[in-house]
Amino acid sequence: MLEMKGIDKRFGAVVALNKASLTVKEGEVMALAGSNGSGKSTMVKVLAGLVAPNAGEILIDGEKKIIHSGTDSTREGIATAFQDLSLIPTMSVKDNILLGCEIVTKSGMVDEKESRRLVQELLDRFHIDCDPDDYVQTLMPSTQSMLEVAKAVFRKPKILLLDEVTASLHYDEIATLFDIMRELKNEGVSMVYVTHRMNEIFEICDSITIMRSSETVTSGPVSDFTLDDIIFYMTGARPKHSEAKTAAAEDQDDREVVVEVKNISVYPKVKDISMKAYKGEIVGIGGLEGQGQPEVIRSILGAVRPQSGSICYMGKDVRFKDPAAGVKAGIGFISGDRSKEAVFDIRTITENIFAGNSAKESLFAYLSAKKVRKFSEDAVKKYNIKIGKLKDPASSLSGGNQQKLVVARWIAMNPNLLLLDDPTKGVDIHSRQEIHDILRECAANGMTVIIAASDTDELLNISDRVYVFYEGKVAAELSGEFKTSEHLVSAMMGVKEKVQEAE
Amino acid sequence: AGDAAAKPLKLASHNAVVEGNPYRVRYELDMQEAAADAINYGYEVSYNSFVANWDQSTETQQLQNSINEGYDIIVNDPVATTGLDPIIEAAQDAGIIYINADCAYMSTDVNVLNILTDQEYLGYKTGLYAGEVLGEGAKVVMIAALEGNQANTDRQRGFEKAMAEYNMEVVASGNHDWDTTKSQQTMAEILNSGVEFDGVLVSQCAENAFEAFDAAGVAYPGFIGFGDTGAYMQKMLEVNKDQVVTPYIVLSNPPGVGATAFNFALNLYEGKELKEGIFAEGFEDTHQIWIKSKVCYTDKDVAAGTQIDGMSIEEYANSYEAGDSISFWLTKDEVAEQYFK
Amino acid sequence: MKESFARFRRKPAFTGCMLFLVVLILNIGIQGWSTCLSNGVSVGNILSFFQPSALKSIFMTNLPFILVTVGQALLLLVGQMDVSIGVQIALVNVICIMVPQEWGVPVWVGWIIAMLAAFGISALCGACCAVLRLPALLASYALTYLVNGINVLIMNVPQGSVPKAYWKPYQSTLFGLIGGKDAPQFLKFLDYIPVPALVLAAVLLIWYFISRRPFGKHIYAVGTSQRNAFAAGISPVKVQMKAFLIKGFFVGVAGICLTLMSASGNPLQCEEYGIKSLSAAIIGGMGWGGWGSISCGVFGGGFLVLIQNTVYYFFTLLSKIFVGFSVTSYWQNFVSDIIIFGGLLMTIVTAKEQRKTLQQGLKAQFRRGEKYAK
Amino acid sequence: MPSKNMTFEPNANKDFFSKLNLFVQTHTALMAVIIAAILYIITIIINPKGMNTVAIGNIILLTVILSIPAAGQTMVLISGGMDFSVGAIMSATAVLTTYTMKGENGHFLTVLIISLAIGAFVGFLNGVCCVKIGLPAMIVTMAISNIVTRMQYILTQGVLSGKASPLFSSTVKFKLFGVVPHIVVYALIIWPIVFYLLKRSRFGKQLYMVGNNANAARLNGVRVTKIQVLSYVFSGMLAAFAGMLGAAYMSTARCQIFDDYAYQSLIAVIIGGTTFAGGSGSYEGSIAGSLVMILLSNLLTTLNPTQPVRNVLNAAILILLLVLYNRGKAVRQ
Ligand SMILES: Nc1ncnc2c1ncn2[C@@H]1O[C@H](COP(=O)(O)OP(=O)(O)OP(=O)(O)O)[C@@H](O)[C@H]1O
Ligand SMILES: Nc1ncnc2c1ncn2[C@@H]1O[C@H](COP(=O)(O)OP(=O)(O)OP(=O)(O)O)[C@@H](O)[C@H]1O
Ligand SMILES: [Mg+2]
Ligand SMILES: [Mg+2]
Repeated sequence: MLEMKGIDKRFGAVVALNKASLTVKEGEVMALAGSNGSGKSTMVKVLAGLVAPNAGEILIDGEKKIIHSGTDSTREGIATAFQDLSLIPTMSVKDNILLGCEIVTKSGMVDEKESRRLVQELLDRFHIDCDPDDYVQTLMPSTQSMLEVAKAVFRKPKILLLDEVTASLHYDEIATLFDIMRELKNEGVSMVYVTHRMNEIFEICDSITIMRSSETVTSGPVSDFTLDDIIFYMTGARPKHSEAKTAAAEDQDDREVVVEVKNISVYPKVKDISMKAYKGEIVGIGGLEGQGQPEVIRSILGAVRPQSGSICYMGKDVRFKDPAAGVKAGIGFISGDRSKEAVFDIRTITENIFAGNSAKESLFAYLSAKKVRKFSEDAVKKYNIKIGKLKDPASSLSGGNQQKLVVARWIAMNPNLLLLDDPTKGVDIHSRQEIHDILRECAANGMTVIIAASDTDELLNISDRVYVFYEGKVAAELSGEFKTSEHLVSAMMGVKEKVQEAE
Repeated sequence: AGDAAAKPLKLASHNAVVEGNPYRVRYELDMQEAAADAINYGYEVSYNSFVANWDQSTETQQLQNSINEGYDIIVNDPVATTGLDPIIEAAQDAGIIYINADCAYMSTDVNVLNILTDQEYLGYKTGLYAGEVLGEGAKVVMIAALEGNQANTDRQRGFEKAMAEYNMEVVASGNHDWDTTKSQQTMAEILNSGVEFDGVLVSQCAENAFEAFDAAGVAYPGFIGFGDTGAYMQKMLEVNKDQVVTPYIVLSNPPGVGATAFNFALNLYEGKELKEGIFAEGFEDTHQIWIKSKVCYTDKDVAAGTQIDGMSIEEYANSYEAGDSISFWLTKDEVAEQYFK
Repeated sequence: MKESFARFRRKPAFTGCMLFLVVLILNIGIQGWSTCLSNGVSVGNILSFFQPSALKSIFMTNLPFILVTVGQALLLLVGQMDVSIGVQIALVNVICIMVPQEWGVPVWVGWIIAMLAAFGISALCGACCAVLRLPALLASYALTYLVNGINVLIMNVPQGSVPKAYWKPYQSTLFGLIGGKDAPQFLKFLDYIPVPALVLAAVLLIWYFISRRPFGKHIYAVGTSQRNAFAAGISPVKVQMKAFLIKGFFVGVAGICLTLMSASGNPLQCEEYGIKSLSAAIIGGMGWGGWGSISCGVFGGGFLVLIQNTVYYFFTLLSKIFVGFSVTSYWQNFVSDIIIFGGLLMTIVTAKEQRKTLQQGLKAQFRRGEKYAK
Repeated sequence: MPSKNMTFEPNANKDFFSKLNLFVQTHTALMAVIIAAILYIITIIINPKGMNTVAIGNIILLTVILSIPAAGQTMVLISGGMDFSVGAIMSATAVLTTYTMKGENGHFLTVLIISLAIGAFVGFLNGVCCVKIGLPAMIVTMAISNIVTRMQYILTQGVLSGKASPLFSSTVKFKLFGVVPHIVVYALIIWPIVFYLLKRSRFGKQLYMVGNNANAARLNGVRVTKIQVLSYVFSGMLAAFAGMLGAAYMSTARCQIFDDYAYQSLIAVIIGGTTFAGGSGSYEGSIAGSLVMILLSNLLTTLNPTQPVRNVLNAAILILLLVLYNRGKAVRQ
């Protein structure tokens, strides 16, 4: 049905695709897996007409096609839901879904009535709870993600490309999505499904193509692969199942409390949250997306002002007026939303690593070039960041390495308290492991770490103690023997009674 | 003066531009003075000034507003040479005395009095004196004012006439758009280009063109002119103090022309009638009255000890602020005597 | 009622509309007061703003600026701008005058050629900004020099005229158009409708129809995110070029109106409309790219126009109240610039409204989410 | 973990233009110097007499003056803003300089302090309106510069008055060895300060961070507002000082004398490789860009066209320069 052969793509000096290929049969869901920066999205964008390949060909139903633009792509029956969405925030839901394929009356005017009816139908099918006239920018991220898929499906494609659409979806939304995908499959629609969540691959996909370092390394029916196989092809190494270290919960009380959050609320998501972290401890924050994790972390940093409650840091009540104040007091912050909140993409790797230091000390003091260079050289070596030259822009790095860059930036400053908000979101398994190792080492050296993560295994793996948020409140605090997957998941779903019983 | 019987009179002065243009600033000040002076003739004039900022739409609307407001006299220094026919008709229908000053209004469809300075004379006079000091066939730099502007065109006509008489050749040229900065910059760039020349003809703003010689540190030219500001007069006196280094000419392009126009209006207001044959030759159909520059001297006059307004030239030159340009205006009586029956 | 006002408050055109109304009321008041002081109090004087002649002159003289601001707003919508829009009007004006004068063709042929020139120069600007993707501010600034040069090459000094048969209708009211004093008196109310206002209405109507086509949606998409629009199968270059051409239409009409207003040609005029229209559009509530609507342009343009008028009457009023107070233009310009700056500051109000909208939207979603979870 | 993403393309026989383009994009400052050289060579080919000490001195002088407001403009653009008020500030301090000095020596310090204070204040106002209040920089700085302009008229009543002190004038205009104007002494003070700020201080680092990704900078502990406002303040102060030097160069100053420098400095900075998007750019580029602007004007005078033709040529060359450097990214990559 769809075949891509020998696709090459370079962005300046960066090779994004190198003779990559992929084949999808009719009515099949094909998983496209690979670590960060392996070129999955680029493949998708080539099909969508957003990226012009340097070489290679695309065959659809055996015929050679040239895709120059979104229009070409649509004409070939391809529809795409992008990783970073393609909605227009200032337009209404209705206009967004119909964008580029407006319903017009005979006189050439847009037929608003018919448009609304069709869109409402679509929204109902996807169980999206919003009005066709709502502006997209007023919707929650998960709703926007669903809309992105709905928009693609509305185009009645023969080939549907879904690029990490589940990254910010709730479990019920994912279920709806899978139902629809199955329906489409029965209608004979071929799908390319990009994801980092392995369980989804086994649940919904028929075949799998794995990419590594811009190349296609293998493909075949999903049933031929085990989880370890997939990870092996993605990273080139068999995963070592490292055992989670569990801190002794009993002697906690005589350790120094570094930060204590008391009954804070942040409109609209955080209602009443209290938690504390001891010196040298890794505290995890779990929960479904949108339960207030980022807000709590940002209130400690000073980036968000809680409406009520107090935060006690190093034995003193503090209310940082901005992150700069928090940073001054010895706090570091690492965000998982690299492009928006962490990486300075057009600045050099050196500057990116030095960014933490840049922010801290006096503004106009002399800064020798040597010192800056040494600082970053050391960090690159110590944290094993794969770079070309120190002078290259940060955008030349793969996603995982960019994230390590950000981690290195703060660890090198040796903060007293390190806050991480889903730092490994979309980071491949290998890099994730490395980041975990770094964090453990730091905690062992006395740094306090608070980490929010969307991945439950990761959370259990890394943290000594886990707070589970549900609807803006702490649903459970898990440590020791209770720190298990079952407890965590049931707390995440708000099934409180069970946890309390267990305690 | 100041008798209680003074008749109230409303004067509106409309201008294309005032800000950034020392000439127009003086124009307004002179008009204000003339308005105050009218008390001597039994008028208490309330004066208001409006600026269109080179926008004909604004100009038209402001004129319309003035008509609605019932002004007695409107003196306009227009944005363009045409384009006000409809509004002028409206003003005249409303019984307002509408006079055009300084920049010509060229439409023949309406009957408007144009009170202008004789621009051609300024160019011609400068050119002639340049020819006199530089001799036949001299090479000159020509820095004109604003391309597309009527006064500039008239002046250039004068310059060219004189240059033809002396067979002068223009070896470099530029425009200064009445912008002092540009005048200096243009001259500096011409100096940069290394072209050789004997003298500099410049359509006003001569002091800044001259400044470029100082800034570049090169020898002064064999002639410069004309200029009309305090800075220019003082600078030329200083440069030529001991011996004549750079012959020059001072000519006035009087900003007071607006005040003169106002005094024409006063006479018209009293119902007097214009004499015959006072219009400039060839411009009778647009009713142009050209007022010749009253102040004009060269380095020779300084040497000869000529007096202006009862002062020596040095005293006269020093009586001006650096940025002020020489001005004069004709009083109501002078106007009446020279131009009215 | 309350609901629809709340919706209106969240619209981009809200501040522009409010600012416009405030200045309108101020203008009516000050102009009326000023007239009363000279002519004695009467209903007619208090409402002197509404005199047919006053209304007519406001529309007649400012229509070109308002049209240009609307054009500028359209460009801002697709994420572009054009500061050479001012000299482009002058270009149209110059061609309107010179073509009939030099080639002896009928006046209307000159107009058609002028319209084509407006489209041509807009296409050129579009080619630079949309096709070559140069920064619009600098590219159109460079074009200002180009058009300026062309204008003077075509017409070196202000000159020319338009037959009265052409400009007279433009400069009259609807009542005047249907015969003036000879027309039936019961139609006298038509005297309050100036012909230029009809031109404005016609142009906006044309825009209304254009904006209700898919193109009307595409401009928002392209203005907000070229990439996303492209992904949806829209060509950003085409949409932006179309916007430039429609702007060319606005400029063409504006240039012809200018010609009819002045009944003559002037190569050096309106240059400052480029920047002024940009400020006007922003004051009217436009954002950079994808935010705003054409009404923002109308309100913003109207605001600037009325400010100028109000300040004129304000100073006239002062000179009447304080005898001997004479107005220098510095203060007039100073006061209007301060007010314009104030207007700009007022646009924060819309920004606040928008933030509020966002929050309210999120709140509603959140509540719905709660319901959904239970 | 194998990572081939960073492999650099070995076979470099790609077409000439894409290589040239890559070179231009990555070596903007050098490119500006090359263009300046080309412009100068064309000038002296057309008019060999144009290569003289007078011309060179003049070019240096004007470049230095333009490079000073360009410094502020560079900072503001790097931080993601735009400052259209540099022209008006320059004019204001130029007028103030001549107005206060009145041709007498000895007012330098007073004028300097007042000028810098004015520059800082206007810059601060710009900063607050653009950054804190969040209005579009271009429009707001223009509106503020209009007000600054009106103040000039209210101060001087529009009359050109006073003169820069002869001593001060001579520190700008007089020439070392008949070629190098004294103004380079000022450049030798200002340029290193600017280089220090941009390259050797945390302020510079933070400026780039803020311009590249303000949100990340904030969460990283940078006081974004403070840095951006500071960039406007520095821009205002630099423009104020440039206005004083300009007054010394011109001797007299009318209102709005240097207004054109707003666009001039902006274009110079852009030609020097700083982008509107913020986060990138360098001061050496801006200095080279200033040189390009001055040489371009010089070339046009050498060609000696009539004013309208000059305008048309100017436009064509500016567009050409923009095409060379400042094309936006295509949607399709
Ligand atoms: N516009 C661009 N400019 C420069 N480099 C790019 C660009 N887009 C992608 N790249 C690079 O191309 C490589 C492949 O990126 P791509 O987005 O396809 O990875 P991915 O497999 O989708 O990763 P992820 O799982 O993180 O989404 C990366 O090294 C990335 O840095
Ligand atoms: N609450 C909002 N949230 C997000 N975007 C909005 C909101 N309100 C308006 N907009 C944006 O502003 C644009 C213009 O709104 P508006 O409803 O005024 O447009 P319009 O009715 O098409 O214009 P016109 O004024 O010409 O009739 C909308 O298309 C939308 O992109
Ligand atoms: Mg991806
Ligand atoms: Mg509407």
